Amino acid sequence: MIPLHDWMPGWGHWRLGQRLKGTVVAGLFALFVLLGLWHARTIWGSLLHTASKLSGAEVVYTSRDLDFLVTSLFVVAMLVLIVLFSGLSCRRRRQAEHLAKVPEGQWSIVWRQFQRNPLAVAGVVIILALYLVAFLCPFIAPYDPIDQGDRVRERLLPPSAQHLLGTDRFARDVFSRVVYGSRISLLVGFLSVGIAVTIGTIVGAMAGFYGGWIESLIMRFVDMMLSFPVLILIITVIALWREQSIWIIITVIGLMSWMGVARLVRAQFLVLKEREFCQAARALGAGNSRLIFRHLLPNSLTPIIISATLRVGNTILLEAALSYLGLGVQPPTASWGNIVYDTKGNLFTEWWMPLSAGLAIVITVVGYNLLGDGLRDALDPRLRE
Amino acid sequence: MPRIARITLFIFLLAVPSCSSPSTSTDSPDAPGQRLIVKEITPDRGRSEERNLEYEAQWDEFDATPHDPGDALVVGLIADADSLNPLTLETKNAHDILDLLTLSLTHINPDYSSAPSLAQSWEFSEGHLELTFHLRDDVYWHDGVKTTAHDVCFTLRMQQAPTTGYPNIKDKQYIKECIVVDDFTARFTFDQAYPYQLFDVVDGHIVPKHILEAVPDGEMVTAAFNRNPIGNGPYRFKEWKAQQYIEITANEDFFAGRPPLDRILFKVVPDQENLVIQLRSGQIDFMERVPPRFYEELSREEDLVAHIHPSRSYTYIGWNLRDPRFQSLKVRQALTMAINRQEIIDSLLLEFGDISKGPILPIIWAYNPNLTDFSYDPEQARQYLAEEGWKDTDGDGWLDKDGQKFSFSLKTNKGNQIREDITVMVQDMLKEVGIEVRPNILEWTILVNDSTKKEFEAIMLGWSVNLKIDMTTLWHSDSISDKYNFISYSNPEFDRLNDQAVMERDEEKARQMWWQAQEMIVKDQPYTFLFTDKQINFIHKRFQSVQMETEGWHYNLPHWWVPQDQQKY
Amino acid sequence: MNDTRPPQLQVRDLKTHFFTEDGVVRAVDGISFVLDKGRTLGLVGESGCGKSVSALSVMGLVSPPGWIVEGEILLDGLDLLEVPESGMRQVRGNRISMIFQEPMTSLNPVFTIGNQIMEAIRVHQKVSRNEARDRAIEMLRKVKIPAPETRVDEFPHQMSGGMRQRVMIAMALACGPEVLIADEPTTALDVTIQAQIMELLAELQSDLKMSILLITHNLGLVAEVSDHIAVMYASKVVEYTGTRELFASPAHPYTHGLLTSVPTLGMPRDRELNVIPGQVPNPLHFPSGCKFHPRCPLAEERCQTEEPLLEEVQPGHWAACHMIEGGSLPLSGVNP
Amino acid sequence: MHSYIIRRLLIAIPLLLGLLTVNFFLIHAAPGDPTDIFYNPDMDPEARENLRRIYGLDQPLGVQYVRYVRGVLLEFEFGYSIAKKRPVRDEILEALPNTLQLSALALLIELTVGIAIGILAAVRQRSTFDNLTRVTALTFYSMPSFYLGLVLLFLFAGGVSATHWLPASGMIDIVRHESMSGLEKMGDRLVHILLPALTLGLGAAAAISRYMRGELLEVIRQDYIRTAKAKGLSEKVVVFKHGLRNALIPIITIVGLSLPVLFSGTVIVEQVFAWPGMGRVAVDAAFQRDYSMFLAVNLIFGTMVVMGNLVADILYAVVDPRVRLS
Repeated sequence: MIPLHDWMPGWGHWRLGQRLKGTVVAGLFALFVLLGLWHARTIWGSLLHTASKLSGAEVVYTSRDLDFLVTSLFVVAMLVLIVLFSGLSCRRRRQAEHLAKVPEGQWSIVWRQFQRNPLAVAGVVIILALYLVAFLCPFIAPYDPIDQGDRVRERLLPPSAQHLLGTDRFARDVFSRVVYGSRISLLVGFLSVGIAVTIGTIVGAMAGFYGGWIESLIMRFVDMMLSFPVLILIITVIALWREQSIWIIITVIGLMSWMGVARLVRAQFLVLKEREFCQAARALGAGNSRLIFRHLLPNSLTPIIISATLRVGNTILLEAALSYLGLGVQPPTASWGNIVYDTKGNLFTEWWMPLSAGLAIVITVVGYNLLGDGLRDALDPRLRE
Repeated sequence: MPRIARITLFIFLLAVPSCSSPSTSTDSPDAPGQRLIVKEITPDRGRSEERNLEYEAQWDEFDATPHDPGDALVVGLIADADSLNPLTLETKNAHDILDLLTLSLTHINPDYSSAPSLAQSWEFSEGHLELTFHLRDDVYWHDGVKTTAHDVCFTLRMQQAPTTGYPNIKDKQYIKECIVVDDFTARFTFDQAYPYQLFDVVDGHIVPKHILEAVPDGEMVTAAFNRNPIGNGPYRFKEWKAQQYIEITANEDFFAGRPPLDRILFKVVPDQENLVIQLRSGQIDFMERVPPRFYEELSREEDLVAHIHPSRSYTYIGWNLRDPRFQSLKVRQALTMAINRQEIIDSLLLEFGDISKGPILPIIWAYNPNLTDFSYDPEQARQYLAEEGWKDTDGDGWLDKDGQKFSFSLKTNKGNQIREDITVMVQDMLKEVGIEVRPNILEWTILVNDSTKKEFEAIMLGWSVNLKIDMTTLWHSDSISDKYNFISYSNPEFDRLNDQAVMERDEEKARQMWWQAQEMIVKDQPYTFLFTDKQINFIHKRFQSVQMETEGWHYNLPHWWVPQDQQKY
Repeated sequence: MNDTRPPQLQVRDLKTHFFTEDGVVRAVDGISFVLDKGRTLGLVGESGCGKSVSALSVMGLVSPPGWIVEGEILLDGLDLLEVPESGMRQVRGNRISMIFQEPMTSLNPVFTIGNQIMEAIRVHQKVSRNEARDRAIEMLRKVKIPAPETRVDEFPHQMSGGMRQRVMIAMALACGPEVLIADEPTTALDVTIQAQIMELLAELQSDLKMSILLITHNLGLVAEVSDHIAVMYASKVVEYTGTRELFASPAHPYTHGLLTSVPTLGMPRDRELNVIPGQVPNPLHFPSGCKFHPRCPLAEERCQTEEPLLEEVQPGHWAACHMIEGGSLPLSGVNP
Repeated sequence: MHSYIIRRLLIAIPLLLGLLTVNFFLIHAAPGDPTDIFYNPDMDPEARENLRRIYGLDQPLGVQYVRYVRGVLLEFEFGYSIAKKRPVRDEILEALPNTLQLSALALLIELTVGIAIGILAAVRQRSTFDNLTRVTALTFYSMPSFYLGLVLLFLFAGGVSATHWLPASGMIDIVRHESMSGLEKMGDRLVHILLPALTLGLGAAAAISRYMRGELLEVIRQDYIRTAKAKGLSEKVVVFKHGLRNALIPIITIVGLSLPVLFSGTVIVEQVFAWPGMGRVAVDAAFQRDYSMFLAVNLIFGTMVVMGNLVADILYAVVDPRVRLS
């Protein structure tokens, strides 16, 4: 039975003396409540709209409507989740107190290390904020990013209350575009790194585990791929193949940047293979797959995570670079890269457009790097002082 | 200008087409300290074979009067030239530079009539099957060798040889042969008389026989001459640093006298913004085809003078007539009516352009002023589409017909900001009537590939209208198998008319036929004709007697000069 | 060994604390000892009891967050804690030098050993490269490295552990210091080498007339070479006296425990080794009173409250324990 | 030592062959035909065939491949550039030195600035300077090079005001360079290369400084540093003689590995500042589907990277005796 005050986000934690946690939870909750109130009518509207659509009424239901629905549901869901979380975590906490003191696990140590580093925390905050923005785009952006206003009278307006960052030459609200741009940039960063890490891990694992000619073959190939300047390789592939959907770009970037991870994983495996616990597992007759998945991979996770985080930043930069060459995400979709590309012509007059998008990129990448560094310092005992 | 040069120009170099603002006032070209010069349309006399002595007088007069020599002109180019060999070059930049290096038989006046250049005079024989040129005897190649009729005939031979890969080989197809009468007389013969015989002959630059005859058959494309040419024009080639600059210097012993400017440097800067920066800060003196969005910015610069003139090109969206959806006339008309062309011009060309109604531009003699126009009318468009069975039955905001959503990809080439912008605007406009447009911006080679294979639904390109009026390549059903009629437009009636018109030598009769032809095409709307733009050029104010023409910004460059006290370099 | 010599190095009530994020670590908490000229003092104790920190404090090499909070370190009467950093540099490697536990990692891998020894010489003495080089070779010969002329140009990784430790010694003695601090000099080496190194040290001591502060956890070792022994437990010296005296009649229960936990020859087979129960206390929160009381077989309430002081229980024999009457422990008789 | 170098060289060869093969087939797998760039309706099919013959496109792929490899390896012959209408070799030989200049200076900036800041940050660990530099470094490190380029262009090359302190493009004052004295010429070169080199170098410098700081902090914790202190060496000597030398060892490898990044950077920077180098050749080649040119560019870049790493390995062996003799 969980007492009522535990269900109150933050309050429970406060009473248990988890001040920071409590404040954060409460803050988040407040944020979503405010959002909910601010957009109450939108949420309600989109729910009604959907309902009527489902009931087969003759109404126009566009993908944007869907976007709104999803976001509305997201907000509601978050409210519920936060309440549940605070309740349950409080209970776990209480139970833990009754039980005998258990030695804290590796991750909680890491977390303490991590908290000690303000920069790292800043990184986390930035990244979380960004993902929040990305999820809440329709509620944060005042306009549809591809919706063009009066192209003659409303083009290239200076910043104002209506248009925080003014409008571009299609009379589109630049602020909205920057907000929606976060989706693309984060998507690109996340997915292509995902691809890279997956491939890299598999290849690296094979090389490191089997060794012998397989290894030398793979590693030579990796060396070779590494000696191509990635950007040049990518522009070729993209320039040579006709389609340029965001998915292609993500895939290509992913396919071109797995080598680093492969090296890393191989190195890890080589070390770990010789460790006692592996020898032991072998001695106990563990099969290869078991050895790899139960012993080697989990133990190589740390460096993989770190490099992945640091990689996301570079990937976002890569996408930006491609956009600068006009090979990035195609118009009218907004990505930070192509906003800069699109508005660099306004550099002399409406400088704030390229500036804002550029800053968005910088901040994001900084965020990821801070996070990565923080993780490394926390996870890598060598660097602890 | 060779057609291909125009077209490649349009696709490669026209990062942004430019245009002239009617709103800005125009005073007389000679007013001192005047910052804006707008060229109005000069009537096109390209078809006629008479000489225009007015222009010739101007030239002679200039050559007679002395001007301060010295100083240099730095021209900013967005892309490097490809070759300075008249037989192989394909980019407009290369062509412009070559005009200064090498002479043609004649040079083109602003009204497209021919004026003496390498040839002092020319005349047709009875029956109009022979055309004889009398060459100057004081023209030297820059290596000192005299230019003679042998060079002239050699040039034609090379142009006609398929293995040379001369881009405008078709312009030479009706010319039978070239006979060297004597060192300074060349005679061209024809199988039949037709309009533009003169044009076909004089088109292209003369090449030095004594150098190029050494090049083995088929190796012309890669001949060393491509990158260090020897000409016979007012300027001589000095240096070409790839991706950096091309330098040409005044030809001291040019027959018409040494041109005033010592040196002309073509500086390659592949970035639009960078070019503008350099123009503002005086790192370059001249920039052609300035994107309209920079016009206001630059017109504020005290040191710059804007030259604006109409272009010979128009931009359009072509509908693939093999696609059942676009086979319906009503749909095509609806599409045109759903696109607000005036708004495109107002917001992208900033009024530096006009709606183009048909395939022939106002500056051309055959232009039909009273064509029916499908002006912006989304209501009408929706109705037409509905009549053709396109309705939004599933209420997703998009039109559909037997379960098929009306959605097509609009392909255009990369590197042309305005066109990329148009796709974005058209997408938004057609959304209004419930049609989804998927912009697809492709590399030039890939786009060309698709169009040739007719793998597209809608395509946006621009044509630069040739001096010769001949609609065969674009509209004739025979050309469907060929490359340029990729929309597969076929109209037997039109074909017949076109074939007659091409061969009709009587200007009045021809005009009537072309008027009809235009009406047919406009009625069919195989294209949605978007606009014809005007070209903005900015040049530093120290340069005098600058006159820029549709035919080329460098029309009278050999005359440009800078007063001693203002000379910079 | 009752003849007394003037003190070479005196440490009085030295306190070195580390101010970490988790709290103050009192690594050295008021220790005192005297090292006489030409003699050897053994500083014994379990690892983590503050031996090394004491040594580093003497060298003035305690680095933040560690600080020497109080005490005196007198070198021939000169209080090193008063000497400014620049002055300390004159002392280090010149009047006091130190050799470390890890010969493997204590030499810079990217310089030849000759280079590193010469460096030590030339910091303190104005000599040409060549003289320095000759001195280096000479030192190498002193520490019995074969073919020193060639060895001098080799890199550390080309040498065995024992050799490297000899190089370390050569480096430390290059300027003929008055005091040599040897911090676990042989722990990392295998037994035969250990003996050689200790012999070497003894020899060099006699002909260089230097005093040695030998820091180790190995009672056997000190028994052989040192004249006096200070036993450290939990950041404090708990017993201090002459070597023979200590082994004969250990005053402090901890010392007693240590001795009896070491097997000795001729010890009856049936007698089992006694093991000190419990483990070394965490320096972050030491037990109250006598820090040894949780592990002490004789502990009373008094031991839990008040901390015993180091008192002279016999002439020349100091110990810190409440339970000592008449200089010996109630549990004497089980002397080894 | 020699055997070591030779061994590394031998490894490099199959690597380069691999490069060659991979991008040869990569390009030919792409849709479209390089002669499309000549696309025009008037063009005689015979002429087109002639072109295809000149560029060997009429041959089956295998034959093309063998020919190509032989050409490259035996007489450094990359065939003709379709778009540039000249032998690829000429184009490369013209562009390569420029890129090398640019990268070299960028590398110089990267190392000097990066290492200097790294050291300062490390010795003043946790000082305001340290935190400040760390954040700045991170910002530069996280900035798209074209963005930095545009900003610099805007600030110094005539964007803000009509007056410009530094030239916006190119590598020499094309009008005046002839009338310049040798010294002036050098100065001219310098002002032209400054902005692009900075754009290229600063980002990398940021990265290096981050590594340098880490490595130095790592080294300072080592036993031999304690030994050095025990000798009575001054803090300076300890850090700069004993610390630096060791900390630099891993930096060498890092720089070697960062070469591809550097070259990728040239693509963008050369575009922004119109620097006539390989980067621009690469972009053009890719866009114009200039097969032979593209192959050459990729191969050259690949080779430079491989060679760069080779040099790095050798340097590594030079500064670290442990490697040298194993």
